[in-house]
Amino acid sequence: MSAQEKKPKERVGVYICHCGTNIAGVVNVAEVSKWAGENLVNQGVVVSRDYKFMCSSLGQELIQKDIKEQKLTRVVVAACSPHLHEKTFRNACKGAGLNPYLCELVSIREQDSWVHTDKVAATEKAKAIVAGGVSRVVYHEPLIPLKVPIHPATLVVGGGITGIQAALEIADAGFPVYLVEREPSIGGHMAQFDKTFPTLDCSACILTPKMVDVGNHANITMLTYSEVQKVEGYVGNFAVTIKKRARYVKTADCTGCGICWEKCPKKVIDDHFEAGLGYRKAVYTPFPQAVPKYPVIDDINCTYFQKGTCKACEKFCPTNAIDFTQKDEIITVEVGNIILATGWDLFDARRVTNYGYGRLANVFTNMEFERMSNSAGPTGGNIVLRDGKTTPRSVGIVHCVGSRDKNYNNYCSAICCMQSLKFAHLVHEKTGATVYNFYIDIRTPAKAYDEFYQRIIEEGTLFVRGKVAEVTDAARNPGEEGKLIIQVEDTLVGKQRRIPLDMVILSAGLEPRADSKALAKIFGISCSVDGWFIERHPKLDPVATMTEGVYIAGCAQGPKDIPASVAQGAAAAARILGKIQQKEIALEPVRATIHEEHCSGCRICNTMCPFNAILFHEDKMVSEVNPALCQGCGTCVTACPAGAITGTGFSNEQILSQIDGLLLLTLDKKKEAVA
Amino acid sequence: MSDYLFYPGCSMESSAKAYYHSVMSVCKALDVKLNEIEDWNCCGATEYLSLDVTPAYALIARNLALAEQQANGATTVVAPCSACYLNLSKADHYMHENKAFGEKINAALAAGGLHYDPGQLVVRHLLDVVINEVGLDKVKGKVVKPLGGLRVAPYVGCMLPRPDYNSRYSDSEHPYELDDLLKALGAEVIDFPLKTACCGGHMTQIGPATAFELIRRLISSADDYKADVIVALCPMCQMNLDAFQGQVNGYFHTNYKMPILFFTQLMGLAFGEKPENLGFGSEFVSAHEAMKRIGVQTPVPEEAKPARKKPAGLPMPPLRVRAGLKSATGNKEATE
Amino acid sequence: MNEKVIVNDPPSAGPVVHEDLSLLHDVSLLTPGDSHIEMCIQCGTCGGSCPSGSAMNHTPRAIFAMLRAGMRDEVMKSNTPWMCVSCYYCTVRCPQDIHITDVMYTLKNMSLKSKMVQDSTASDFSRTFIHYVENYGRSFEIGLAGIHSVTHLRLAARLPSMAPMALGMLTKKGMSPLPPKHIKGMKDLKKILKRAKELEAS
Amino acid sequence: MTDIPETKPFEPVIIGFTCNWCSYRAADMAGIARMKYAPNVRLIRLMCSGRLDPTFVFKAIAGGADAVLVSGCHPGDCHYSTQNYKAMRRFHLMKRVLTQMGVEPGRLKLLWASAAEGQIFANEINKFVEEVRALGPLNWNKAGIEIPIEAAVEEVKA
Repeated sequence: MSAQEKKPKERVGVYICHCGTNIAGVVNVAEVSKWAGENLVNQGVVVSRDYKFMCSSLGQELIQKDIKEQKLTRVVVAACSPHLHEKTFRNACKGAGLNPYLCELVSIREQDSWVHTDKVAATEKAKAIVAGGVSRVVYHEPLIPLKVPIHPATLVVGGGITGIQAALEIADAGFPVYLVEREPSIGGHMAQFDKTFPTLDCSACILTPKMVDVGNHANITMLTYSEVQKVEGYVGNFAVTIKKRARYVKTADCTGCGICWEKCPKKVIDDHFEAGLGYRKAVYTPFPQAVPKYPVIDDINCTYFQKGTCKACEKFCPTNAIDFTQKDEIITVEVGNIILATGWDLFDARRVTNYGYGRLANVFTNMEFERMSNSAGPTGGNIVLRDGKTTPRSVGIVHCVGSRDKNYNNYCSAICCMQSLKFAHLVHEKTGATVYNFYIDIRTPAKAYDEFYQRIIEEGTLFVRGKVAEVTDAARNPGEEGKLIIQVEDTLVGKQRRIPLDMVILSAGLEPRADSKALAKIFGISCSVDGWFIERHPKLDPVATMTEGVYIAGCAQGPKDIPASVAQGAAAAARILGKIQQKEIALEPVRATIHEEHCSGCRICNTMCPFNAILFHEDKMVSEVNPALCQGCGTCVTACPAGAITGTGFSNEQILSQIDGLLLLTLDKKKEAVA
Repeated sequence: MSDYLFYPGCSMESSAKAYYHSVMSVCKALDVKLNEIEDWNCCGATEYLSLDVTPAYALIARNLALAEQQANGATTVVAPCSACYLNLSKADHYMHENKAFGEKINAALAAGGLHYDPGQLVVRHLLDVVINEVGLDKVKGKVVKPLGGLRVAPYVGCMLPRPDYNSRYSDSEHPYELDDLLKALGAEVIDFPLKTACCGGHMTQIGPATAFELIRRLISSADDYKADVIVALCPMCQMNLDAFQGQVNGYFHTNYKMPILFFTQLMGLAFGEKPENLGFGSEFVSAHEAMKRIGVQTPVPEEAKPARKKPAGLPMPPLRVRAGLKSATGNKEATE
Repeated sequence: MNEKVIVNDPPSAGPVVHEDLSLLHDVSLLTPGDSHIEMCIQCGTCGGSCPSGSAMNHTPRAIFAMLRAGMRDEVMKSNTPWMCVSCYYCTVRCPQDIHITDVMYTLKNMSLKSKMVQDSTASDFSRTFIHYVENYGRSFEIGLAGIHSVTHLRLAARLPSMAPMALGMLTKKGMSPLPPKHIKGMKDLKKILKRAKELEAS
Repeated sequence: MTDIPETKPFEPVIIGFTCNWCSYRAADMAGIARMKYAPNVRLIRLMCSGRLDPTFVFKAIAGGADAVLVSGCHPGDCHYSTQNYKAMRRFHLMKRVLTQMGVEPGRLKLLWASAAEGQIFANEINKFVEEVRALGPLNWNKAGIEIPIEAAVEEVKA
């Protein structure tokens, strides 16, 4: 089995990329290329070259020329990670008439030059990696991608501004969309905001028309008060199981007249839409412009569900739309692609105990302030202290609460600077109070953002450069009594300052949804350490994921503002529309196959397969893999006691010979040592 | 209840005898067996660390080495003093985290025939043991004389909740362990905003103006909340707030009479122990009045010389001027 | 706090002359554990949190900037580390997980060794304290306060009410005016400390 | 081995099996972030740790590797639902078999690393390399090399 004993039957070309100095700065590429040309002849190497940028068109042409002139039957490129350029080099081979799967890309950048500093060791490692690739590639087989039809429908998870945008783009193009939203209404966080920066448009004024469009769109099926439970299948053909929670309201009969929530005797603190600052009833719509307009009964707070009597809503409903017997409903929809636009959670400011939120009455969060400033909110748009009536005469706005802080979240939440500037403006405008902004850095990098900052400075907001050390009510002198005191180092002065204030607003950061990891698991994608969904490429492929057919958009991918969220929603939609229009999709042919003549019919593989892709033919007493269901994990290949299963692309021969190749140098050295 | 290795610390032998007696009484009541580490030495407080690194850590580590030697199955070192607790856990932490550093300290210990394996012992403060090992249920069960009507300011200080290498406390700024304990004793606990603020530490000796201000803030805040007593859990905190209260009053022209007690003293009272056996009467600011309010007769401390008499001829300002001069003429002093 | 006590170094004219770029590295190396000192983003959380900040001639944040700028002499002369009360507020609040209190100890060590300490009140107090520990194995509060105030702080003279306090220590607290007894292993402790000092110097 | 100067520390060679969805990406992540780690590990990409055939591990050991790293998604995070649990079971089996063959169990390591855990991946490799370095070269039957009978006999005597 050892590669050396075999007579080379393949003609292999080896191409070592410099990647500028990215690889060549650490790995001696010329030496690796020379070594491969001289020492891997037994393995079939007939050409070995190094080049500045293999992925450039000149580099690709170099390979194509060799394929034609040298009659190469196999190609090994040693460059960056296959996750970046595998497709590039496969396509280059295809262009020269070589089956793309006869090309192997091995990583000497991410896994070698970028992570090592010892040049000699890195060069030796590169040789081993190349030898591994060469030994492996001779066992590659020409493969043809599997083509499967694409279901034209798309699932959009999350009915915030990102999901709304994505759903409308696809629906407007004429394809069906299922829009799933956990809350009773679509709209998301944007529906809670008062004004939007930097133009100070009323948030509801620009959002609600879009919400209405979604509600009326013939191609959009809204599934509100619903959650995705399970996703099966693969790109083009997903089967999605969705739980529709019982609303206890018959939507066919309900007119959304609102009599039920008027009559409902049970008042509940609304810690969701009103951020804890206001109340709602046990039967409610989150806000007047809710889409859909039908209310839900919150069975945890409803008197009837808790005590067995009341039913006031049912008594007064003019259309008999209340139905206490409704049960949760499980439905399954079939879609070809999925967009996750699940948004964000607000950082819990109580965790920063030195800022006193939850302990000191007049410390508010940004979300509370949004609701307070909103004319449809609990104070009718009046900015007042926790007593509900006193207008503050001095207000401090604290940036970076829970963000850019290793004690909480490392990242910058991206929106807080602009949001805090917006707050400063609103406080000024509505109360005339003195406003302080406490910041570490002011970040206003988008269009018209810095102009907004200039405007706020001009309005007279006082800026203190320093991360607030603490907010306290422990007065040190009579001037501080009865006030909140912000203690901070004014870093531009180099002195500690204590600033007595009536109100403090904490710009709490954005966090991934608390259940983002569970969600990622349902959809088969990954999360960063923080919990944000990971895109396929941070720069070049920001809305796709490593899982074909699953896209991400908006804050689920990372903190961003409304314009960026909308752009991502539209981008994900465009990507999907492009796929749907091709009507079918090519799948990677990494699949398992069972050699019937070797199969003993033991059925061990049947239970191993997580996708139920292996059928057992009772008549022939053998198993067979359904290539459309097989995902290519290879577990059955390993489990088969008869060795009757082959994993395409990852066959035993390929892996075992790669091990041989990787250890070629090591073994030589050991032999030398023994000799 | 299991045995603990006990590191009392120097103050317990001198300025904080009240703490010592009350700790012993309370631990006995709770079946917490404390085996004093034989021949322990001073932890160096914050002073040795200011001068040298290796000797400072070697000094601390000697105690850990002795404790490990005498462990006899016990794994926990209990320190009642926050500074001692922090130093012991700090040495264990850095010796464990940085292997080379641990080896260096052990090389020093070897000169005295000792060795400590970092990570072998767990260092805990007495409060932590009472809350998390004994449990509040057991504490409640021992209460025979609840402290109803006594308003207490729970004062935790710095070095217990910070840096808290092993995340033992509920929060580094507003931990609730001491509050819970005092509530279990039946006391009325105020939401003390300066719960973990600084008592001034050694600044009473170095920059009294700074220290006095820190002490004033604490006492004044507790007074604003109408606390009857401040409860401390560290001899340094207790001494700064108690022994220097007179000076602070003189310096700021205030007239605070805030008794500063150890949490174990209140525990002992609630457990029905006689005040005499809990070190009452040794405080500078008498707790007599405050305790009388809840029907407890504590010994009246023997009045020392009138401390609040205005010193003739030496008005208040000198310290400030001096402090100001200190920096401005710094160079001059150094060349003297 | 009385603002009048703050006296900053007079601003020196012209740019920083002797940039000592190894300074930051030195401080990092001499601090046990990973201090993360190079990670400072100059946010001022430390300076804002410091209970004795008003008595410092530079805030801790400014000190970190000066370390970066290689202003060795200015840092060594600063009273900042000596005003540190070891409350660890800065350490737990620091968004960059810099072990600020530990760095302050390192700066004290370094400034003593550089002999650039401007006001030796604090370091002399430490030395007096450690004198007892090195010779008896235990500290001695009464003797400490006494010696320190008489020889150095002149506390008794400046604040006459300190005298009754010391008296109170004897009467109320029942403290002994005699130095502590030696610990039994004093000989070994001395050996340990001697060896530690050699290791420190090496 | 006498021609190797004594001052040069032993540099083990380790074969690492990675999962396409998590640990291989963790390695990429470590690269993108330019985290530095020891150059002793050569990685092989599998689609899933569930594909790991024990033969691969024995082949690597027999072929001259001093140790083998098996890595996959965290339990519960498998891209193919639960296949990493199968890898985990096989890992314990392989460890036992290797021990019976006279190979120190410390030469086989299991590492869970998600795509985001480049730092963990780099740190664990460094740790593992040091552990294997401490174990020394795998000289178990002069792994993978045919030894003349005489030499083998002498070795047994020694």
